[in-house]
Amino acid sequence: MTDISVLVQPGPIDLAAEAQRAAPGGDAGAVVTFAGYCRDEDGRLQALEIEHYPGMAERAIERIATEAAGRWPILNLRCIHRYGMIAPGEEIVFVACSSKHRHAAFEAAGFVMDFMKSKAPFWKREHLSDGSVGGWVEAKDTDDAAAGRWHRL
Amino acid sequence: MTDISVLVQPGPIDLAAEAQRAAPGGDAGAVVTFAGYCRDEDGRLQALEIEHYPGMAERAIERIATEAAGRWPILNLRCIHRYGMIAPGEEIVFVACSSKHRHAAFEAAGFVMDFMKSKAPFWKREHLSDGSVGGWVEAKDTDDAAAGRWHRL
Amino acid sequence: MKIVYFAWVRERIGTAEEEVALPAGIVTVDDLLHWLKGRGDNYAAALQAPEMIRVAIDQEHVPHSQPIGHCSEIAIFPPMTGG
Amino acid sequence: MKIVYFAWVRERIGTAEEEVALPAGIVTVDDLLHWLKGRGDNYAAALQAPEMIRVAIDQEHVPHSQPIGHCSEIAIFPPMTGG
Repeated sequence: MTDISVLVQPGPIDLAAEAQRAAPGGDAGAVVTFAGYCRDEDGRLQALEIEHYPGMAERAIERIATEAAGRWPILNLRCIHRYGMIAPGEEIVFVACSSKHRHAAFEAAGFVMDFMKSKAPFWKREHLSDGSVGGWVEAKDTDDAAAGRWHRL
Repeated sequence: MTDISVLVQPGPIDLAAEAQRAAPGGDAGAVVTFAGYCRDEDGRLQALEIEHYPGMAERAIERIATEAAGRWPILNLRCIHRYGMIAPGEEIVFVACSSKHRHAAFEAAGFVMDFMKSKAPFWKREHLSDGSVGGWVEAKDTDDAAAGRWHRL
Repeated sequence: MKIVYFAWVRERIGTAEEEVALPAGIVTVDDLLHWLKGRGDNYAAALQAPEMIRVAIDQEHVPHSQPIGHCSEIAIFPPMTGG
Repeated sequence: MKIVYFAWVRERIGTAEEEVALPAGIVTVDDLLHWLKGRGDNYAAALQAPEMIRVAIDQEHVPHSQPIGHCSEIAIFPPMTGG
């Protein structure tokens, strides 16, 4: 039985605390974590604003996590996604996945990230260094393709 | 140019500090970490003893890391492997890899782990809960296969 | 019927949510999108490319062919860009 | 010539390292392993399945067909089990 926890929050993710929390004990031999960061885009970007659909955001991530737990023998799966204003260098998203063996942990963490990109209701908008509000980040075909590569044949 | 650092050490790996150290800034949008732990094997195991070949261990990991940096556009790659006595629940090995985009970071971290399993001079021996010294852990065909899957066609 | 909008759909329509009384004949999500599109220039601008638009009924993502049925909330938004 | 042994190769031979004077005719790693195997029961026990044995010359992993050449250290060990 996989222990799944999902957080959708405006504040920073305490990566040091999460790293300690992810340490398993018992039967787990492998922990894979992913952290996604706001890039500075060569100084062009002042912040990313992330809008989300409260309620559905949590549900969509839980559904993705549950799907991952059905595909791989994972022990713990923790998913955190921020919303609101995020400065360059700050983390946006975090996934930690523990498993008995490493391949399941790598695969499940990659799967969850691919689906969070295109199947969870979050939208990014750029705030630029010149003070203007830039456009909404466009969905990338490569993100749809990344999610698509996990489809069962 | 990838910033590579390799540590081979007897003491614990400070995972919280490593998680903070791995936070990128600038151009990196993705950090993948892997931590490998000593499992308790249902209470059968008292400790794992890890023997290593000093000098060659560092060189072999550096070679694996350099190979990864040549294959994927990664920014930072940190590899830490312990030796000596390791209790169940303690970490044995740690890899952190940052990149602009997530797939390169996932792939490179997985690659480094697959090669550290079978191409770096470390050997594990079990010390059992009944006080006896168990056998040397046998190399697994699956580990050779895991390294083999990265061979260029 | 409560409809909520997100991201550039919300911006172009100019509101985050509204209550609407659906006229007879609106059966599917597709019907709803076409009806909304005719409500004014702001709706037309938001929904001009329906194939881009994602819809969730009661917080579950659905295809445009989905019958709306009884539900408490329909969400209309652009492709998601999380992670 | 310094030879170092690790893990169960070290245990079975009974020493972690030794200096050896190679007789004439020992050209490749394979030649070395066969010669060592004849040095006593402990060596025979360690090297009974040469296909299992891994060898590094000056800390670089080499195939058994490799000529030894000039080097300062040869390491002989079982398949690695790190990570």
